[in-house]
Amino acid sequence: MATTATPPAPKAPKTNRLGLQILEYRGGKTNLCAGCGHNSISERIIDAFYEMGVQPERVMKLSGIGCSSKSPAFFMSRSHGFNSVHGRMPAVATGALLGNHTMKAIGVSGDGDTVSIGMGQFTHLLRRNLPMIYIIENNGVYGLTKGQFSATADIGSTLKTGVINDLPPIDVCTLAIELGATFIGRSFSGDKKQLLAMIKAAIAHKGTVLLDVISPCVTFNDHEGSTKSYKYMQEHEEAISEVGFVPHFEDIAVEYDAGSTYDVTMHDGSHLRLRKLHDDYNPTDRIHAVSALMEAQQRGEVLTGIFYVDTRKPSFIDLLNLVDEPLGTLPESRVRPPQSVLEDIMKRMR
Amino acid sequence: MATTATPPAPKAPKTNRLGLQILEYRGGKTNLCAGCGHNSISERIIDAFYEMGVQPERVMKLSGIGCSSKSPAFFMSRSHGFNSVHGRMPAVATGALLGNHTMKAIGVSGDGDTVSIGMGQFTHLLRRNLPMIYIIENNGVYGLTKGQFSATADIGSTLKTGVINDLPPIDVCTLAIELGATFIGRSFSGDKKQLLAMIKAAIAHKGTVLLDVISPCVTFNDHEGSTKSYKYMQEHEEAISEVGFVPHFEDIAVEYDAGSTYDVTMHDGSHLRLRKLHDDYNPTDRIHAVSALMEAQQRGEVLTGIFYVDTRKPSFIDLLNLVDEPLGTLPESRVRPPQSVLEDIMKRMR
Amino acid sequence: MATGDVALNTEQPQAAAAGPTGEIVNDFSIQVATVNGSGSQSANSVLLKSLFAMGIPVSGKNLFPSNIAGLPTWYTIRASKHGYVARKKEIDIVVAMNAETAKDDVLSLPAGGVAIHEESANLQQHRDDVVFYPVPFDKITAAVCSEAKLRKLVKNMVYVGVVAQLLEMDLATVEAAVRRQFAKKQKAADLNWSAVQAGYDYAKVSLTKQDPFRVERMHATDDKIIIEGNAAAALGCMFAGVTVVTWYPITPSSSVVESLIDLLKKYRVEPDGKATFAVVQAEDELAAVGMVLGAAWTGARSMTATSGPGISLMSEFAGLGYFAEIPAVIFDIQRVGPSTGMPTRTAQGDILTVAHLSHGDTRHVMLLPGSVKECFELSIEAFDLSEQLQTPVFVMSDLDLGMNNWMTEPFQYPEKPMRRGKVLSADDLQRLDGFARYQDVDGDGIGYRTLPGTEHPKAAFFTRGSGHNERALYTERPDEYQQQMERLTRKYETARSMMPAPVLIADGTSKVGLIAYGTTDFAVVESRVQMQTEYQFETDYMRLRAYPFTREVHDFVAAHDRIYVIEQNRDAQMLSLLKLDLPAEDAVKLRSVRHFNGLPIDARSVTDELVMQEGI
Amino acid sequence: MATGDVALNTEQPQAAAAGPTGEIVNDFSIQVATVNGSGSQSANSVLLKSLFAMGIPVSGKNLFPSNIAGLPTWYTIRASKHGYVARKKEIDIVVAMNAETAKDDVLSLPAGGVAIHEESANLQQHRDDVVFYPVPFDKITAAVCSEAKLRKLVKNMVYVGVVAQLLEMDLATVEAAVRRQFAKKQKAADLNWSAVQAGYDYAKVSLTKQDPFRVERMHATDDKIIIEGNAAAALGCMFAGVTVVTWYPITPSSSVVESLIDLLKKYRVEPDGKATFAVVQAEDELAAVGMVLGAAWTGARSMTATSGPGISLMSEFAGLGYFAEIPAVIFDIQRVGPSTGMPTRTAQGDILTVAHLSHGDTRHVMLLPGSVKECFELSIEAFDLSEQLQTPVFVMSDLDLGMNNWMTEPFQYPEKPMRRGKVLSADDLQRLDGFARYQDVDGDGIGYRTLPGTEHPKAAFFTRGSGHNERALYTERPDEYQQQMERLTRKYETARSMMPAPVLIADGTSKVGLIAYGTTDFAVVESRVQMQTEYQFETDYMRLRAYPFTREVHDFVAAHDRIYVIEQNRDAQMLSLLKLDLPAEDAVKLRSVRHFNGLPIDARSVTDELVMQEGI
Ligand SMILES: Cc1ncc(C[n+]2csc(CCOP(=O)(O)OP(=O)(O)O)c2C)c(N)n1
Ligand SMILES: Cc1ncc(C[n+]2csc(CCOP(=O)(O)OP(=O)(O)O)c2C)c(N)n1
Ligand code: SF4
Ligand code: SF4
Ligand SMILES: [Mg+2]
Ligand SMILES: [Mg+2]
Repeated sequence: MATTATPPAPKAPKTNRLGLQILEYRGGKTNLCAGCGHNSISERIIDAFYEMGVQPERVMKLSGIGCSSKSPAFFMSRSHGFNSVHGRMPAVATGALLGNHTMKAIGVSGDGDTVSIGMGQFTHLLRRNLPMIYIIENNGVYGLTKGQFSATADIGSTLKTGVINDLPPIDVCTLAIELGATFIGRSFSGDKKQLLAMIKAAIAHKGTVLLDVISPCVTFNDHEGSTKSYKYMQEHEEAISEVGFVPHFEDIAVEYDAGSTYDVTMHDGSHLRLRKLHDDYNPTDRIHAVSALMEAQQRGEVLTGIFYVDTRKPSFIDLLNLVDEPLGTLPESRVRPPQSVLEDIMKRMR
Repeated sequence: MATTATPPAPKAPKTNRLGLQILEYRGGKTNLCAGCGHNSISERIIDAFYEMGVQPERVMKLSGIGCSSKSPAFFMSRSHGFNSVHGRMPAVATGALLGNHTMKAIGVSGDGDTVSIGMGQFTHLLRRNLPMIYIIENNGVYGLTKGQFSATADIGSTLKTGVINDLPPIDVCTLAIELGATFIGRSFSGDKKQLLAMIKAAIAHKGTVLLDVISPCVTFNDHEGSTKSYKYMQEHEEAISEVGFVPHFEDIAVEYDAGSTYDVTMHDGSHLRLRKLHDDYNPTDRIHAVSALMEAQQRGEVLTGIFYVDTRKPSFIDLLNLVDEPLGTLPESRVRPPQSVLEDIMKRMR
Repeated sequence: MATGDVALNTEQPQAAAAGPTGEIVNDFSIQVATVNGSGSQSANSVLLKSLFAMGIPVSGKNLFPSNIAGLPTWYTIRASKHGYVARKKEIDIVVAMNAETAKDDVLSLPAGGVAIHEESANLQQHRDDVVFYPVPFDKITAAVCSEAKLRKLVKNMVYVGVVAQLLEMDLATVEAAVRRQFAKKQKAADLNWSAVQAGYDYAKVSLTKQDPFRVERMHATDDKIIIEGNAAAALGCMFAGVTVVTWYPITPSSSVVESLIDLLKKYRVEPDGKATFAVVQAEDELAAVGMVLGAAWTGARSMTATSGPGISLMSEFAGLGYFAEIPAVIFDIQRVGPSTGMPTRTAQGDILTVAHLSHGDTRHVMLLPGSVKECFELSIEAFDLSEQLQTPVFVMSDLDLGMNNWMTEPFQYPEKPMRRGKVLSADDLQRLDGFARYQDVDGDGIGYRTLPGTEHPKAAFFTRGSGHNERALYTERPDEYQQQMERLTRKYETARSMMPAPVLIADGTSKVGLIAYGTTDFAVVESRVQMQTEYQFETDYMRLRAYPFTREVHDFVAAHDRIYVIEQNRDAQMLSLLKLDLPAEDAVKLRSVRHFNGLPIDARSVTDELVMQEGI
Repeated sequence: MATGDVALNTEQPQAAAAGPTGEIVNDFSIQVATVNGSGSQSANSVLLKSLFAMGIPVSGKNLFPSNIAGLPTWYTIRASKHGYVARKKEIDIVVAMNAETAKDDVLSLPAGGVAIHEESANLQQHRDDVVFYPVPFDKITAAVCSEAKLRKLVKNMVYVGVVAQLLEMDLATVEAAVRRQFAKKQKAADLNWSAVQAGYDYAKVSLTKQDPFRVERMHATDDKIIIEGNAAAALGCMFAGVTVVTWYPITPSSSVVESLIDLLKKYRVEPDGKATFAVVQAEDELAAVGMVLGAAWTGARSMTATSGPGISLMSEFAGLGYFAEIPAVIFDIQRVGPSTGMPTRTAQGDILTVAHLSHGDTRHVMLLPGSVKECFELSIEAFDLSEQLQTPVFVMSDLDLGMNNWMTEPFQYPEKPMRRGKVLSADDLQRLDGFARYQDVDGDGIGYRTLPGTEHPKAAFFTRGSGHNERALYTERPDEYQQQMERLTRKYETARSMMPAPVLIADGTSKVGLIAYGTTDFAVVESRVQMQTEYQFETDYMRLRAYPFTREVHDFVAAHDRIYVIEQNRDAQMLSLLKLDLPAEDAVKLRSVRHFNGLPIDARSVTDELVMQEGI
């Protein structure tokens, strides 16, 4: 993929704060279905990293297996990518960050990849608050294997074949809040503005960012009776907050009403501005956030927005207290103790 | 194990409603450490099945791997037992119940077996509301491998070696309520009365019963600094409700105050009587139950009691609408369609 | 997607069976190149079924990408009056409907080949030694189909018409095939039929036949049916009396369970609406196989179907099944590995891994279906063997067999009743006054088991994957452990004696013997004739159907000087198992013919390799 | 627990090395039978270290149950002036501290054996051909230890005293060992030492020496150390410069990581308190190995340690590592399978599974440490090879080597610097103007990789387990896939040429060659002498150190008429790999000697088997 992106160069090339054009953030040509929600998400990821001015070489892309998991090949070809095995991206991402904790990591997975086969590793990643952006491209089905229900499918949702799902959906946001992730939100592939703001904020966060993005599968789950279709989302999306983001390198003197808006200062000095749309909204209270999500589900709403943010909790990397440089490339002098150490140890074993 | 239980027969043999003595419910001699919480739990299981008058041959015992998972060998030798592989008991139990849904299934697992390696299968078992009793003998460590922390260890809890746990514990009760189990409670191996009542009620329930039983590991996690020690539990256990149980075959005319007590009628006609000890207690409201648990955790309390009961939700077996007899032993006449069917199919393929 | 990965047939074009002069009747292959998701399946199926209905032996192969829409796809139809059904290396007629691959498709033709293509794309520039039939597909389609969004689909039927006319197919037969394809949808049937006619008429009027290929009615398929291997396996499972089915979707195994679900819903629901089966879509393969073992432990005939990655995930449980001695039927519809590999390409690459799946001294039983008929028969056999041997049985099919259409004579209803193995009832226990689960009472290494729920105080035993003695009690005693392990070896020898015998296709006087299994058979059958006719070289041939190998296999090898083991993997995996099993003096004779590029093996590749190694 | 599983030595008692008449100096084995959790480790360690300090070659084996407390445990100490360290089949002296097994322990003694036991238990009834030394352990203990709850522990030191006196050990040396054992706890040291003295005095006063066994100072251990294999491996990993360590606890591998953690905390934390390493206790083995691959992908030297069940769970990722070509070091400290098997017993049973771990055509590299020294050296080698070959490397140790104490000369500091393999820097990329990840530039099958974070616009490539071409682009092209698979075979041949050579212990003129590996070596070394001295039968011997096999292995087999492959598993697993690798005419020569009851293999078993098969 790395070398095949060749979109026409614009006349007066617009560039970001690094002087890079957006095409430097593009990926290989997608081979997902036309109209697949996953493609829109890839677009937003490209926009977000471009607008935040992140050096592509400083980013690692990770995924499991599925249509969604293929998408890292379709954005940011200048970033190293790792399309691993089904459901096991969390482990690979954890290892990659241990090997090089100085990089930004973004993982893209699917509802099957994460919530079916991947549930075990996913829950432990959340618990560790591993510093990465974890996006679930959630379409309620296994797209790549032709549309069977996944564990996020809603009760009563139907397949084209008429089969009806009778098991309750697993809400990854509630789960993430409870298990220890520190930046949790839900969006919709069709909601450009909200999704872009959320990903930009995610880039500024240090800790596990879990974004559950409803991303319709136009081929297998976009029909009447599906609860993950474009139509259903247009009818049932309910934003709990309006997400505004002011990057640290921009003038943050933007007006906002402290009464109705939470202003969260991110690690890099950027500001996340969350304007209440529900009075029972409080993104700093875990218990509150969980109740809000569970109630919305009972009401049959698909709540979107950022549900919970905690910028103080140490990440897994913080807990390990590692040297500043990437472990993977430390010189021999720093990882192989001198001969004297071995001799000393041997002596004490006599 | 099946044939080694030979305790002395009492003088005037007491028997249950089936005319069986309690020794018919005993198992092989335990080889767990003296004082291990798991042994007390085995005792309560024996008492409960004896007092409920369940035919031992009608019970299946399942487990994974661990000290806790060994315990099915130490109770009810007259029941078939399956000590499977580490963390995978849920799958084996699911299959066993599909093969014979007419039996009672009790699974015994550990915090490592369920919450570390077993998390994936565990969450999906809960989601399916598989009709079985699932007991987690929770000691916060891997006993059998000499006491490493498991994923239920509390932040700040220390090992004898001085190592301090810095990752948040996973609360299996909150998880179980959210994911779809229908009978969720927590107890303590040292609390005979409460635990016995809970297991008896569990036997009467149809659906997933998740009992998180704090069960101290006297060898590796019962010291100062441990949050799963006998001492710690005595100091921090906080019962949210008093659990009373009146089996269907006993006179239920027992008095109770409807204002302060929830009376739940179980599938078999038994009655579960839950007396409020916290005013914010409501075992019929999921959202409420989850908040109560999260708040107690914030207060540093170990909440015990039955947190949530739902007797109406169909179990996984109900959803499958199986014939009444066990699938595993259906006669050939009912599982191999007649020749005419094959010929018919072949014809339509011409 | 890089253009790097779109051309399919990258092998050297070779001369067609006959030169461009003189007719070639009922002996050619057509390759339709389209875009995945363009809905060409029905059109191709109509072509295939029409030829079949004309009594001509046919086989169809769908070569599709591992994505849902947009990538190139090829469908190959082979007509062979000789009845050959293997992939034909040479493509005689290309229907180039995919602009992206059109050039490569045309280049892949042998001299004298035929290219049917969209008029506008001028492919003539690339070859001067093939026959071109330009067709204005879009124009024709637009004319017959007013609804724009349907045109993409209908367009495919136009090439059906063109091909039908050029090959002189019987139009009535084609119409019947179309109407059958859209049986329940009258309107669709009419629309598609008109598209076929339009294509037919255009060809009749505007194209002048310049190629030698045509068809003639035969009667070689009269009482045959067409079915996919996975559908056949599903039928087998239903008639085997399966009761618990678990799965986690994975290409190319999904259709085993999907077909089975349809069958069970139709034929295994009782008058009161209740099911005599349970199907569970598990959360992953570890869970799927764990459920199978749990169900089998209670006596249920249970199964799962998967492919390579799933097999790897089942390793730990496979060892439990072997050591705790629990039945299980596991279908491995093999695809190209290692790792994710090429999920929509075929291979026989899991043989060695499955034979020893799991750590420790673990050994498994494998069945090797070599036709759709055997997908049906060996599925039934698998359940009987698994319960009789009290061990997991793996049915090793592959994508080529499982997901493609094959001709076959209709399947026979099982004569034998279900063989459930050694299970003790409450009465037995009363009579015997108890039992020892792992005692070798009969000397065949197979103990007696009881099922949970057996109403007898001595029925229960404790099942575990840890060390156990005859009485199923936990043990760490060296002697007890070793005794059990030796019994398991004995049991494995019993399995050997119960395995379905190999098929001795030819045992003449030749010093050279061929050994193959599964889908490799189709190519070998044809290659042997090529060896005869082109090189006057006689070969004997045995097709394996199971592992461990039966005595017949040893005898066959013993009876020849040189044995070629032909298979579809890189590491000569079945040859390896033979090498381990045969007496050394026979192992010396083994030679390897391997094909491992993801395409089904073809006769020519086998022949060329044999000729090379034999130095003919 | 049934009494069925308590006796350990269930083999036929055999006559001791010498009859009861005449002294036997520095050549005997002591077996201490206790109850798990009774804290006898320190006592046994004191005995072992004392003999060692007296310059006598010793080895100690802990045979413990798979539970934490209550089940029988045996600790065997062998003193051998000849320096033999294998398990000795015959036990000469039993210290029967476990009432439950006392009878069986005594019965397992050969005629002329010695039994030291609790006075009250009258074991004399069971044998009249062994020497009994009854000791009132409880009385003696009570006398020296006022604190009741400490007595269980202290009691063990009493038998140390008794044994020391009976064997005429140097008391000062014993005291030094005791004080060293309790170095940081003065009070404990004094208490335990007084217990030793009490036992010693009792024996001196009340027991009359009737057996031939005693010790004499030697100097065979002068500059040696004692260490467990897992601790040695941990040392190797630290000096290999490991930076990322992941694990999921499992016996007998846990102590590799536990020792490593101690080392890293001590030697790999920089002045500012920051760590140059990360250790993660993963949620399971799938995660552990996944983390290792992720870390190695970024250039980290990463590893995990596990045993059989964990190996099975790592299957899928192992295939990814092979096909995507990512380094990884995986320790398999083997235990008895199949399935959970006997977790605290030793075996070499994962060889065949690991060699082909994962589905599809997957092949792995294995290193086979045959001593604690090699646990150290080959651990370092493993990281170098894994990064140079860009593939997972498995270090195949076992419980016997990993968890027991072994004498060894001190370890040497690695002379060679770390060999990190083919990694391109930003400068390289500038110079080359890009690269193709999977191109075989050097003809050795190994491509060049870049690490994430390399600051160059052409540094990035896409890593995947699905079909890919030279440029790491996704492909389903038959030719590109086959090309990559053939390159991987080429790489495997390169690996063969880089593997540590086997050790040719003896290559005389004998027609019979022995091949062994790992802990089997200790028994073979001793057996060869038994063959010489008892049967005047000469054998040549080669010890394997790696798979794939190097040329030397082929040469050794070629140079002999008969080759006995001696190993600790049921299915002759290494022999199988040899059979697959050797030219057929050499494969014919292979014969098998197997030992698989969970106890470490002993020389006598090997000798008996050789004698039988050679028909001597
Ligand atoms: C171990 C394993 N099992 C099964 C598969 C087959 N498989 C590929 S993708 C997939 C599910 C993908 O669903 P999801 O993660 O929701 O991604 P989507 O295609 O819907 O975007 C499955 C089951 C596999 N590749 N590996
Ligand atoms: C696949 C696998 N990995 C690791 C082990 C080793 N192991 C046995 S029990 C256990 C943990 C047990 O902890 P828990 O479930 O809490 O039970 P406990 O002993 O504490 O009661 C582990 C890691 C194993 N048996 N199998
Ligand atoms: S199948 Fe569904 S999920 Fe996959 S690419 Fe197409 S639309 Fe997207
Ligand atoms: S080690 Fe801990 S958990 Fe295991 S038996 Fe002993 S006390 Fe119980
Ligand atoms: Mg999906
Ligand atoms: Mg535990």
